[in-house]
Amino acid sequence: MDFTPTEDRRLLAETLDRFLADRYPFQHRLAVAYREPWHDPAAWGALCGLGILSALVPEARGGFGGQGFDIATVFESLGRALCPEPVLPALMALRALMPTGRALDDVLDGSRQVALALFEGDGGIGFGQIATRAERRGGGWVLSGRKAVIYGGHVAAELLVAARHDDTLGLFSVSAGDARRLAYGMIDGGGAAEILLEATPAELMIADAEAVLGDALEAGALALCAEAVGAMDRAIEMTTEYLRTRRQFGRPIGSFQALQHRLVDLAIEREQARSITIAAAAALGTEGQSRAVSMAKALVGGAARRIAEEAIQMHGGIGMTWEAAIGHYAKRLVMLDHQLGDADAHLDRLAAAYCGG
Amino acid sequence: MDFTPTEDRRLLAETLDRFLADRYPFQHRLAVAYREPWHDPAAWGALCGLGILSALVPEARGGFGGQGFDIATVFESLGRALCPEPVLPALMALRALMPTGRALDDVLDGSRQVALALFEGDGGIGFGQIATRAERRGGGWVLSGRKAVIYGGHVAAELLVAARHDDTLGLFSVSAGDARRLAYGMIDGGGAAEILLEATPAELMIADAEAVLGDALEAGALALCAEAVGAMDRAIEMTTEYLRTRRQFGRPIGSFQALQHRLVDLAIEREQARSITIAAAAALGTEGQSRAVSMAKALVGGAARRIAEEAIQMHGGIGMTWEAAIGHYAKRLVMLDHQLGDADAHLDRLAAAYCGG
Amino acid sequence: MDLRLTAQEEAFRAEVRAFLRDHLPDRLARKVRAGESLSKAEMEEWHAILNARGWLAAGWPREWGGPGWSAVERYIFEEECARAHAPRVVPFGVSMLGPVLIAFGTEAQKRHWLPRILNGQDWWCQGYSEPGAGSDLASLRTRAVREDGHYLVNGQKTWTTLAQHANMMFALVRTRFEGKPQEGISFLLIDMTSPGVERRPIRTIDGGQEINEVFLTDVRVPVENRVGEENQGWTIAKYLLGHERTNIAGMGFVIAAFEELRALMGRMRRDGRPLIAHPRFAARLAAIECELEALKITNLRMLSGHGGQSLAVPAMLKIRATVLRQQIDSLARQALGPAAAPFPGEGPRDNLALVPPEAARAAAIYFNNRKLSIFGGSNEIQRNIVAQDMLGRL
Amino acid sequence: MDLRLTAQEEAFRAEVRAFLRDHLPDRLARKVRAGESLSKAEMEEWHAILNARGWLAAGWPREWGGPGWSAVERYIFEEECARAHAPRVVPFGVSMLGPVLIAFGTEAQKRHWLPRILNGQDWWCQGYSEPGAGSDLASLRTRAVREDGHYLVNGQKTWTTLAQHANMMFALVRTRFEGKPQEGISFLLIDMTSPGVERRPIRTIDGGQEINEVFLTDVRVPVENRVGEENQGWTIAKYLLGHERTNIAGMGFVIAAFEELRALMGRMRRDGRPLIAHPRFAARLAAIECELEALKITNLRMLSGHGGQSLAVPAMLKIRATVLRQQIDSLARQALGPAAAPFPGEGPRDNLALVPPEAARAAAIYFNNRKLSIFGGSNEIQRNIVAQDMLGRL
Repeated sequence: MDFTPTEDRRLLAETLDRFLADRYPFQHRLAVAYREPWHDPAAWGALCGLGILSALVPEARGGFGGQGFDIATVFESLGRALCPEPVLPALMALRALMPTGRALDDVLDGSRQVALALFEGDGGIGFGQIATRAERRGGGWVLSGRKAVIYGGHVAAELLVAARHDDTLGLFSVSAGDARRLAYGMIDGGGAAEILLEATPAELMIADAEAVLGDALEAGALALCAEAVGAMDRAIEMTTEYLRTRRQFGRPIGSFQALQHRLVDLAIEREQARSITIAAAAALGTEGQSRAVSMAKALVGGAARRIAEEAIQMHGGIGMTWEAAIGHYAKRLVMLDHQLGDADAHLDRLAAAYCGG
Repeated sequence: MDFTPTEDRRLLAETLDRFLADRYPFQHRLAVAYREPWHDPAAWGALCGLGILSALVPEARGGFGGQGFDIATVFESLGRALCPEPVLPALMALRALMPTGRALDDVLDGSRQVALALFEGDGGIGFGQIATRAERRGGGWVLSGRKAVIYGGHVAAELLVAARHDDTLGLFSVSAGDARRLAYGMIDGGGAAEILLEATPAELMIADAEAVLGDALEAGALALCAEAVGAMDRAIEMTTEYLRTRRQFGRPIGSFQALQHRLVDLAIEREQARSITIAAAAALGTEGQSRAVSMAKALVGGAARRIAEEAIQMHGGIGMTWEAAIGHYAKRLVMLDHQLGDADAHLDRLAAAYCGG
Repeated sequence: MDLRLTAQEEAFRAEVRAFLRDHLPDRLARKVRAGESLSKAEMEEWHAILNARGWLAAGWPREWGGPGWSAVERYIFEEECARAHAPRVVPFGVSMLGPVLIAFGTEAQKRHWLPRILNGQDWWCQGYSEPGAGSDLASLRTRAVREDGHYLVNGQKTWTTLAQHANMMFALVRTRFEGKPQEGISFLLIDMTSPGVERRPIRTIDGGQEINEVFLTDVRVPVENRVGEENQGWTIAKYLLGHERTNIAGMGFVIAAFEELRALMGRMRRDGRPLIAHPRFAARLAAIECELEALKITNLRMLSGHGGQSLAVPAMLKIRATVLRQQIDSLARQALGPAAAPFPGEGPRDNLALVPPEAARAAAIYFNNRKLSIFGGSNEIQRNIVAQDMLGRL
Repeated sequence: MDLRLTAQEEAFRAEVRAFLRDHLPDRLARKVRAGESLSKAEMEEWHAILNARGWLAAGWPREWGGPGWSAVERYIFEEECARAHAPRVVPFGVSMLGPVLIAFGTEAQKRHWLPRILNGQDWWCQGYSEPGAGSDLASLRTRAVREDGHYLVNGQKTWTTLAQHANMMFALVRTRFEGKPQEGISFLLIDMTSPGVERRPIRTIDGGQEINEVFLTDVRVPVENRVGEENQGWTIAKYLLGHERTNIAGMGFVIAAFEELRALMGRMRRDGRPLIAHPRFAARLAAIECELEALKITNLRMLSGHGGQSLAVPAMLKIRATVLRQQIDSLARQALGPAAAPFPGEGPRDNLALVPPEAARAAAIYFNNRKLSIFGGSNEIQRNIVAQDMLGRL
């Protein structure tokens, strides 16, 4: 057992942290995260140049990482900086493309953005509610249906779409230009899109994609957990600093025991979130992946919300203002739970296993 | 709208409080509640002499009360004194007997104790799990089955047993001497029993008793809520007093803000518990009875447990000792939730109504 | 003990309901229901409708143009308005300054200012908080120095809700600089159009712009615009804290939010079934409903004077009501699942997923309402008040 | 980063498991599983079994008879023991006094006392708390006045766990009465058979009798029974607080309790189905399991030194582990429904309802384990420690 990060990952984290501190200070983040295209294309190119995507892919597929701890390292850095670049959609697309023969160079270098179009408005994470249909037409396929909340869909050139053909869930590639796309910004920064497919031409990538889609979902959920841990670290740091310096009634508010004890509870929640994320990272690629990721996403969802709410509360009015960073960290921490299955959805999955398995 | 208690009920509460303060000080309660017969037969007689049971029954049936607020008044007093006398079983039996022709005098004067034998080990409050069967034999009936956790069953001369005949749930009377009875004391004081029926002779009281049993259950649940409110009042009083007087680190521990804020949260929970109990008392006998009682029992169950746990915690080591009253109040507050449907059971009933009704 | 409304109260409820049916514009109700901000004109429109009926200043005595309602009638009115999605009456003039003037104002002040509140001539905002004095009002630093017939006011106020619309501000200012800090505060009425008044909007995390900073530089305020005696401002502030009990819990709005949540949970789907058909979600809703039902009674008990007159009573109500509202908002946000993400106003809302339009702002409302436990005396301050009431000075 | 056990560690786990299978008497395991109290003889029996294998003092170095295990090996040992329902090693001699003697004792003290801990000649109890000094050890009042070659000790200790079995007590006593209160405390080894020692059992709310008051009246303690320098007792107490990290969370016992709970929820029925088949209950169990899984890692991270060496680390672990254990106990109690009521030991247990015998004490265990967040430094004290670490002196 060893909790020391490898030298490579330590360097990766350092590089990313330094780059983001330099290129993505909070004011910059504020300027780009809430305005179309809801990220900074130049920074995106630079991040890909640093190899942020290659770290998410194994050597055999042209990267230099791809393990759970690589994903965790990258996303913890992104979380600390509250970075809205569409790395999550790239990760999920890469996980889906990895088992195919498709060359990944243009994805890894950032020049071709790909997003995964999975769910359709039902809040659950089961694939049973996916109704988009694929039909053969001519020598190829056409897709019809509506995909909701596609992360990164606002900038993707290519969409990987889950659709049913006969009784099987397949994965298809659609050129973004061929679909009707409704792009929008998100309340916690960054962009997404919804797409409408009406006999839209598509290329079949994976005929039976259920397992691959499950893996992409779980890798994404792990990434969100790591991002949350990074954001929690900063939120607790900022709150601690605020309690140390803000004075009311003639003393620092951090000297009030009621706030002290609540701060401690947040720190404990954060340590638990970090631990369960480590467990999920370690389990990625093993038979325990699904269970470990659901455990992590379930625990992190609740912890992130409690930390967010308390961080705002302890900042008082300041925490409600757009200008202060803490409110934006809080929003991200709350809204993370809405992505790729909330705590309830993952608890349900774990609960079902008690009886099923 | 009027929140003033009637003069009659104010007097009843005063009388009971005075009697219990006199006859049931904490040391006496400690001496009788945990030793067979797990109550004080002399005090029982005196309480009945004061009309404690008559207050639970309307004039038409020989009492002088019987409304929700009468039940609440009586049980709030009992809760304040942490009194283990078997008033709850008497209430439930009386509610079940009220629609029958049976004279109630011997029950009301305390000379004949009657208990209701309802559930059989399943933790739910639905009657669907009741499996005890009634069969005709000769001119009468015999019952076979096993009844679990009969409150007051340890001292009852007569048991009112819910049993199925054909497809109907009926109510039967069994002489306690005819059944095999396993009496025991409870962890929070007071007694109960389990009974085994093996072709035990019985008299049919009500052929279709489903509605009557539901009413008895709900009247009992309301009584428990009121008892909880009384016990909460005392637990919070004792805790407040302890915080005011106990010194650590050179000052009263009540001056520590973390404890102050937690105490306030308990006071708020107590007010909420009192309010929902008032709502349930007001609804007794109306079409809103089931819903209001389930709301009360659900809210009170959680509030009582949190108050109990925090009261012990804030008392520190003292709260763990048998000699201090607070631990016994805490036990009663926690174990109340185990009686007549816990918070989960009642929430489930409310939740089912969202879809069903 | 009798929880039923009297026949008279039931008739009153019917009268309010009929009035709302006939006079509340749909246009406004739709916006309120969806949690959208109203324009100044829309708020003024609703005030004028209520004033025409004599119902604007629910808490004022008849003498000054109020309806002379009992506490229960006021509660019924508030609940019906919220259920009908009527706009909230802007409280600063009607619910805050009005009662203060009635209790502490001179005859001339009452005659001048009270009618102007009713007929909408003045739009008031509240100048209490300062950057260095959020919860700790005693430490406020805005100074008013008396010169001839006026005060010269310098300082900064913040968290000033709707100050962008206001032409008048009532403010706590420091008029004495020695002695106990609470004893050197006065209550002034400041003309926002005076030279030296500058306001700057504060954007909130949900993207809204309802609060402001107000900078006061050598602002001249006539001495006759002081309410009460000089240095009596703390007494007035405390009076106000204890006075406005009917509405402290905002029960009507909590009830309306709950009803919206219940409808939303019947509509949003998870794993192919409405959320309300999932036992876990339904039980969560039921637990909230239990607290809500209890809080209604707690509120009415307090209104009826059962609960004592200490400041602990409104403090407890405020804590529980704000937390409950926040729990409801949080469940509504959760109910939307991934569809909660879009930033309201960005992108083509009407084309987005399966979200009922009245719920599209659920996440924004959740974030905005984190303020409920912070502003107007944070819940920490409220807990301090209750604790002192329970424990006494230790 | 690698969470897998090494091959060596896996082999060690197998060895421990085999040992437990072969040497842990069923009789003891059954009592432990049901949460029943063990007799003195039973605890001594288990100590002797462990000592015969050289595994009794898991944290001691080889030199003094310990097995010389790594932190991970100690964790594995503890977890396996708990899963097998082995009795808990009585910590006072082995885990508390032993390390103190090894760090602060004279050569003679070590040679005399350490072997007696291992072979069971001495049964130790801990004399820290006093009626007026529960969480606030600095204010303790038991006084030891030096006379010739001994201290004369007067005072009262309380919450002394298992003192009824003990022949020896290590205690903090006041040896200086001026200056900072922390700087006047010494660490003494007191012979419980001395004249002037009197113990009185304290019954706990669950009916158990494991804790005691100990009265000390003119008790003579030889000066050579002082560990460390005079007035150095506070340093020793703090050392001990930071030292015993492996077991602070009692992870093995939490894991074992969780496994019992899961089994119980598969067995207890509600509305005709096992509790675990109800989505709400199953999700509650799952949420606990997530916290437990996280806490395992948190514990191991701390053991591996990732988390710093401050006292905040064991304090956070203690808070989370005790609360988690209490949540598990509470769910087990709830799972029993009405069947949780019987007072253990009263009435014919084997005839009572459908409760598996190993769960019959669930309510009593729940009540007894409320102590976990109180004794050994209450969770409030632990939060103070962490807060000071995070915020510094303010």
